[in-house]
Amino acid sequence: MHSIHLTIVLAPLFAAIVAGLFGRQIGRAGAHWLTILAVGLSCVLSVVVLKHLYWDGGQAENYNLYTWAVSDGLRMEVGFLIDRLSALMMVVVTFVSLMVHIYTIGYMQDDPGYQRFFSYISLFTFSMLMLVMSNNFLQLFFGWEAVGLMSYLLIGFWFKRESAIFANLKAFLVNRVGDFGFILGIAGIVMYTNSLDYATVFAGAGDIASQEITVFGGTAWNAMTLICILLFIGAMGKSAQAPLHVWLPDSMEGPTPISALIHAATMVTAGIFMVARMSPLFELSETALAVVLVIGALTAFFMGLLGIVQNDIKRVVAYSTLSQLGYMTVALGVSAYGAAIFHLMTHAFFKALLFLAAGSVIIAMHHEQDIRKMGGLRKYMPITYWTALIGSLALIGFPGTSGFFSKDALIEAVRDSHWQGQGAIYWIAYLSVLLGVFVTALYSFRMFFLVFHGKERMDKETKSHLHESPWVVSVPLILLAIPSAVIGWVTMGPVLFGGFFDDSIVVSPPHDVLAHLGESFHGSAAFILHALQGPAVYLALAGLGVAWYFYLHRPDLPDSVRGKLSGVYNLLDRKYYFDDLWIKGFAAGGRSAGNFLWQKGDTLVIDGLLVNGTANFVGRLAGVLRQLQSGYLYHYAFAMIIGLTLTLGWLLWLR
Amino acid sequence: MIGLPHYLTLSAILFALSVAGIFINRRNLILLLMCIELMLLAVNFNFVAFSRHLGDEVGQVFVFFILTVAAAEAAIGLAILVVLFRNNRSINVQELDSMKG
Amino acid sequence: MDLSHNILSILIWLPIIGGLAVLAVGDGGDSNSPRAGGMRVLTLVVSVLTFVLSLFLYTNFDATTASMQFVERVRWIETLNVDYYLGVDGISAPLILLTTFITPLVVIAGWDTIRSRPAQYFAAFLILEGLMVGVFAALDGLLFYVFWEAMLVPMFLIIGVWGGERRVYATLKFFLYTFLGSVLMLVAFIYLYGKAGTFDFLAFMQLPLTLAEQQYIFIAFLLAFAVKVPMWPVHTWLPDAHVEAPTGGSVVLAAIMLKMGGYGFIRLSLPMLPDGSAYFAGLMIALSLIAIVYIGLVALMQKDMKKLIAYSSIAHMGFVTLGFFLLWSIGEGSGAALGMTGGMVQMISHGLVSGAMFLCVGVLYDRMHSRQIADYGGVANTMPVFAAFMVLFAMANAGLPGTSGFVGEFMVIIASFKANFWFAFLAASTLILGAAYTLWMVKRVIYGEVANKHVEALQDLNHREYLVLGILALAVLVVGLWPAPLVDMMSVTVDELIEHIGQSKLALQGL
Amino acid sequence: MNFSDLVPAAPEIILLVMLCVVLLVDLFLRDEQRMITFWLTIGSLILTAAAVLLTAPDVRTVIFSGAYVSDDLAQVLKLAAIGVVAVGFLYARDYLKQNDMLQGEYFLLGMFGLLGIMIMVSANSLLIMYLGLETLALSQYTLVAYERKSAVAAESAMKYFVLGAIASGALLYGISWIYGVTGTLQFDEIAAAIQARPDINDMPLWFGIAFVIVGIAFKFGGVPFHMWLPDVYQGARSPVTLYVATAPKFAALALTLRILVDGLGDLHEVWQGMVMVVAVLSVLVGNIVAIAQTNIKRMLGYSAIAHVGFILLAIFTGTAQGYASALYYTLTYVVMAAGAFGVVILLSRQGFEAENLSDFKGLNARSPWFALMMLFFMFGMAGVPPWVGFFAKLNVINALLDAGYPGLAVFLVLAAVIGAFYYLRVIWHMYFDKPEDRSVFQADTDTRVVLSLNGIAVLALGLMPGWLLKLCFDVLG
Amino acid sequence: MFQTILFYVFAAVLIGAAMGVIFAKNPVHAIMFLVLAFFQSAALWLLAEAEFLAIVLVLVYVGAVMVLFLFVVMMLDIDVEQARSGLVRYAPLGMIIAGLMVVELVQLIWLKRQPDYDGAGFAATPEGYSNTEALGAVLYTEHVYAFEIAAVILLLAIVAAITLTMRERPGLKKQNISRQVGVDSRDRVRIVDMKSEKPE
Repeated sequence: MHSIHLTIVLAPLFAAIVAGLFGRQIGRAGAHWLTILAVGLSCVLSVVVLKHLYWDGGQAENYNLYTWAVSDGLRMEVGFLIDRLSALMMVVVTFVSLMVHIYTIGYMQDDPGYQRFFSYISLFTFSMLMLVMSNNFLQLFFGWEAVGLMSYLLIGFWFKRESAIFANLKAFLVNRVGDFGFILGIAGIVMYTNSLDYATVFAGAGDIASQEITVFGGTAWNAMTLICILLFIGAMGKSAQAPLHVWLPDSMEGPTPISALIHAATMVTAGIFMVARMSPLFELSETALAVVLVIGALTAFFMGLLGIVQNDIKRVVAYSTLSQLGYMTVALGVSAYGAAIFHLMTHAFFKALLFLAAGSVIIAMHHEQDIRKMGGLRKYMPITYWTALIGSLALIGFPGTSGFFSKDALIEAVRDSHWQGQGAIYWIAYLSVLLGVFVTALYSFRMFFLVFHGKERMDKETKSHLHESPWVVSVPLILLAIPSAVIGWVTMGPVLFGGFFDDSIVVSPPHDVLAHLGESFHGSAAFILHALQGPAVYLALAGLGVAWYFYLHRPDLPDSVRGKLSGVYNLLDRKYYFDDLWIKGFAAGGRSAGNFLWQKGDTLVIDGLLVNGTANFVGRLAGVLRQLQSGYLYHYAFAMIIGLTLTLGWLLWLR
Repeated sequence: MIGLPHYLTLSAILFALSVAGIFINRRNLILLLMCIELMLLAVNFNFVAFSRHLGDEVGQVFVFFILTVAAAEAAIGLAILVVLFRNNRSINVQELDSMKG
Repeated sequence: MDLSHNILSILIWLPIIGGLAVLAVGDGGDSNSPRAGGMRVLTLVVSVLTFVLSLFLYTNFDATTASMQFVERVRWIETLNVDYYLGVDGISAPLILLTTFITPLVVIAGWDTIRSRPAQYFAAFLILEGLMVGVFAALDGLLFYVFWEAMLVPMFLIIGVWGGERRVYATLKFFLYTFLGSVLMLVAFIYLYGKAGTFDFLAFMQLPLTLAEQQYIFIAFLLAFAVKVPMWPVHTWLPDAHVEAPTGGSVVLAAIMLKMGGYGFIRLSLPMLPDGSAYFAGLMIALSLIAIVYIGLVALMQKDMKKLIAYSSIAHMGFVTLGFFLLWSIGEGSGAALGMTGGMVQMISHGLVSGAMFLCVGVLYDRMHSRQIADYGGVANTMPVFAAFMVLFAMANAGLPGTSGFVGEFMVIIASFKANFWFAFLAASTLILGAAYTLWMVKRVIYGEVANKHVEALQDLNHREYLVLGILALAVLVVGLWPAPLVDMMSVTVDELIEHIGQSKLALQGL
Repeated sequence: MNFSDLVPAAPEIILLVMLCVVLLVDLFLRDEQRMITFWLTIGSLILTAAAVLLTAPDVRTVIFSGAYVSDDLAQVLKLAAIGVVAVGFLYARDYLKQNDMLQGEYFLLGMFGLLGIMIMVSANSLLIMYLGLETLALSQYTLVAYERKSAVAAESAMKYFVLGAIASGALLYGISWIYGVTGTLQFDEIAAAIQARPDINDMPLWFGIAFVIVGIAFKFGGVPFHMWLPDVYQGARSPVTLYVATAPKFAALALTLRILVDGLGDLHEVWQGMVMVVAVLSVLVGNIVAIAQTNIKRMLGYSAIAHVGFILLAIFTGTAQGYASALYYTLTYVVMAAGAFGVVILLSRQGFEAENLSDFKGLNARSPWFALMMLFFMFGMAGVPPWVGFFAKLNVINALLDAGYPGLAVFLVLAAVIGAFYYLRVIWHMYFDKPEDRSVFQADTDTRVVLSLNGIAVLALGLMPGWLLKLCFDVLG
Repeated sequence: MFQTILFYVFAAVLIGAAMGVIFAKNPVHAIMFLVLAFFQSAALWLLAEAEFLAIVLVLVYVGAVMVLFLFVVMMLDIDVEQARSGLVRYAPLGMIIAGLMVVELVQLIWLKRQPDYDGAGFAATPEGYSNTEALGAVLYTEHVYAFEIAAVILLLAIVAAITLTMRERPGLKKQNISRQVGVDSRDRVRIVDMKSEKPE
């Protein structure tokens, strides 16, 4: 089994290195074949692993590959922890990655950086696998940063574009803010358990929770709370939770396959995965969970709102991603880790699908991304149309689609999370997720209608070239559409309530909403009927209806509404001024601070006053002293005599 | 009774005068040379006085050598003076400032 | 053959004699003459040979003992009871290896870019190498000091002769700054000598001293080492020196010379003055953190690439001193060794990374004769391979896991959290600042549209540059992915050292 | 007394005889034959050195009824003086030839000076010390004024003469007091008298000491009695400067050690204070004012003042270690100074005095080897290891710390840092600047060889400082 | 008693003469004052029974050195007119310093006098004591070394004075002894043999 794990990880790495270093030699075809084969291999093997763990009832495996370093009794290892959670993640990652690889052949076909691109995405796959398969914090952090690096490189893939290289720098730095918290969290864990190994740490979780640490002045914190919040800051960075979300929309500057792979399906969900993985820790700090819950809820609702006013097709999807990540976080907040991972999985499929569909549209539109310049594409690109429809339905949680199961289960979980009490936090969370459903439906279908229905707003020249995308593009769409449609129905039972995560996720009984839901779960069909009694479905349909009314039936309305609600519109259009906060606030602040310290601190005070000041002083002193050497004999004599006389006087009177 | 202190005092005064003379005088180098002779005279007074006071001749021998050396010194000093005068037709002390700083 | 009783002398004197030989061969006043060519080859041979021999240190190194190895001891000055006393332990051996590793690269890097008096240039570097090895190998205070000061001379000339426009100012500043620092160390040495009757470091370590004595001596040492490291606020010589120095000079300066400050702290201050160090530990930590944050911010605003890297060096060296002086804040329990090891690893890693960064800037400078960030832009379009290296080293500089830059910072941050949450908080800010200034520079230099026709005309790396950067990249990745061999080399010594520091000297004499 | 008593004085006697020989021979030589004079001089110096080595008694011997002492210190200083004078003559030769100043008088006066030095070095009574001092001083006055056609030379000679006369006047006045109080002129007897009658350790004696110290400080060139020094260094022709700057330092050291240590050693805490003031002032003024100089001879003059400060501080400690350090410092300093001025001389040409710092620009491009030598001398004087100057400073600091003056030690090293600046400036002119002309050394092989040896010695003594240190400690330890 | 009076008289004149040396307008006058000072000193030394030195002082100094001074003054015809104006300006300062020094020394001499000094003047010399004889006795025995050195110094003075002041004028006809001595007869006499011619 170990060799299989190793192969899963190393195949993409090998492919990436070859494609990267010898791209010129192996050529374009060589590059994509090599990488696709490698990723395909790891995909297949991942499925094998999952099968082994789930159907064959294999045991979870936890072992070290090699010792990275040992210092002061702290063993820093590199190793794998393969349980169902990581296995599931591996499958998702490798599958989506494989789809994206194939899709890329078509999407990037005439790009000069073809080989480089394939090398990057395989390398990303490797990093992501390292992240999910890790059995210790060091390796986790390695993968964590490595995927960040790849996202940096891929967002800036078209490094000629000013906007792209701005976006990738922004993405990396904002992620670094998250990692800043993350590494502190790790340090905290080491402080209390003196270990980086998951197993050891989880075993010692109890005594961490019993410790207290004073941070801000006198107030003592529960060590676990502090650590969990620090770790969650890391998750916020990766999974783009407010207020660290600002990088994700800009990251759309990257090629669309990347948006699908990294910024929808896999990397951004690393935070969710991490928290789920750390469930044994988070379970011990309700404060931390509350924080998680609130952050997630806010992200889910408010980021969704932003989707309504976006006109860039990819940005709309990006904001929907933010909002969906918010949903997952909410699930984590109520200890419904299973639901979160479940939604993560379904979301991976349908969001990747949506992105790739959008990409296909963009190809057809010759890289025109403004949905106001589209419309009526249905008849030109049927495959894209139908797949996009499936994706959108799944996104809004239309009964029966994969999204429906995951999201409704999630909402149920929130509603039932009694332990969070009936207090403010509870209601904030619950209302946000409910209203979020309406908003999601609204912006999704706004986009859908504007793109595929209505009158064709693109110019003649473009229209003349409109046609369906090549098979390398459409095949992945279809392959992703299938799971988007059905996987929820198939897997909900086993994954959520079948004790799928027993060996990998710990939930303290009082928190265990899923168990509570499980009692009233009688198969997917029953779940649909049950859901029809809840508000969520109707909210979704309402959103759909409004979208239809505004953007197909009365296309003139939106402008007038915008005119009326200009205040709100501006707020949304400026994304709640978060970008300004980061760029004008922190970035500019840091720069001016740096400038001040440099000009005033270094140049003026230290160098000017102290260093050169001293030198100049000595120089001037020399200039003065040399005046004493007047050149006049009698002055010389005078100096001697005075010296003598003073000495005598000193001897005589002062000694 | 005239004794050691009187002679010492006398020489002290001479010494001080000669010293003063050296930097009072800002015109004529020759006078500097004379002041030096005067200073040596003061020293000689001391030696004579002490020699007599202690009642041994070494002091006076010393004076004898001082006189000899002083003569040689005067010769050389005057020679330098002559060279100086030849070079810049003057022995004005205030003009000897081509090197300073 | 068994070198273990003269290997250190060989490592010191082979380059020096080689340097003299190079000087003797000369370049015939024409850097293209066959004579100059032979001279270059000779230089390369000597430096590579030195490196190969130094590997003997690694292969025969006994990592299980903290005592000195490869010891050589010969009477040097009878009247002062001074010995020619060499030896290495887990602290100095890696640094010697670093020295012998970097020098050949510098030689190759300067191969045909140095046009005026190449012979003197290469000779200076070889002699410098020997002296630097001497600093790390010396176990006798006076010998140490001789190497320590003599080292300044070649560097003074290197910056002054082959440097940029303001080279004279820079090199004088460099020399006087460091000279001022070290003379007080000399006084301290002589004071200790007065007490111990010998300059033997190991004797100094056992020497009982009152707290007051330790404090004064610590301050004297502090000046010497803080200037070398350099620590805020005595760092301002570094940016100037780096900016004006030729590429090779910058590399050696950043990669090795700065390490001597850290080495001094860990070899002298800590073991000889445990109580003094304890007394000043707070100050040291404060200065280190200031260096990390303050300098990080300053680096953000630099318009000159070399200056930016110089400032980032200061910030990174902040981790070294931080790691060394965490000991007392951590107190009981493990973590101290982690910090100290982290500091050591950080020194090695910084040696590789900053050296590589300066070489990268050198590559650009050789082509465009400008260090100004503003003069570049879109280099990746014309120099893809170079861009790849640059980004890699930039990431290492930003402390990305998997590169050497991460190892030390990680250890130190973890250790500092044990000391105090806020230490860790400020230290970890380097994740953001380091990434900010490094990647912002990369963005402005490497990425974007081709800025101007000079960039348009750039040629990508030639084989020589490719070789140098490739070797460094390999080293950076190896240390980053598998630091164990390096760490194991140090661990025993570090533990022993902490053991030694643990027991106060005041107890020795009931003071 | 029979002639065997005179054997210890053989060096002086032989030198005097040879001096007369040279004097006579030179009369009958035509100008183009002056080389004979030169080699004859060198020969007589070698002869004298041999005499020193051969006649050196193994124990301290006093002859001429207590006027003349011959001990290790005397031998060492004599040999050093003879050597450096010989080297100086060699450096001077080509220069004199180029400026057609090559006459016997230069060498004669040089030998007179050397004789004076040797007399002082082995003087055992204040009288002899004074006479030796005058012999040296008079020959130096003459040497400085040696070039008759130069106004500056005459001016500096005049200054030197007048101030020197004042100084020796003060010295004599002091001597007279010491004589008056102790009743003797011989150092050992003075010491004995002080031992015997503690009551005389009182103001009159102290006054005597004060006056004597003025004389000593003047001879050394210590502040505030240093004023003559820069002008003389600058005004005299380079070979003369070389002479004035080197050998007489030994005489000054002997003067100090014989009077203050042999004679008044027990009154150490009396003269300590005065010596310290002079020393500290010298270090400060010398180092700082040197920075402002543009004329290298003048700059080296100020640097000499600073070095004198170091020597005096070593003596100030009043410990055997301190005296040994002073001896070591003086020896090494003189070697370096000789080399430095040697370079200045060789760089000068027909009718051109290479005395401005700017004349050194780009020397490395013109004659790299001698640029390297100059670098050795400069770093040596700056006290940078591994050159010998460092060990000289090291010993002084060591002595100060052992005597319990850490403050002074710190002051000393800080001053050394300031001092480093102007030495570095010479190097920067030689190495960092573009040459202004292409002129190179014009010197015969032997001169080049000796200069190279001189430079290498500065380095070698630094790498192997052991034996010389041992020697100094044996002599005075 | 009488001696005391003499002492004070001579001393007064001596100091006056010294003042004269310092303040005299004309260098020649200054020299004369100096000569006077020397005579006074000689007299005072006689009072102190140092006859030999008194004589030597007169002979050597007045007889030789002072004459030398006069020579030089005359030789370098210095215009007396430009004699020291501005001297007065510095006189006070000089006097202050001199006064200070005198005060110091006098305080030393009178207040810190050695205990062994009793108010009585110099000890009387033994019967038949000759100052000259005594000096002569030691000068060539004890002090022979010093004596030799003095000789050296005089030689040095000669050499120095010549070196500095002797100048060879261009176009001055000198005889070159070494060449004169070194001539060979052959250079002077040329033997020409010419065959005799006989008359036809």
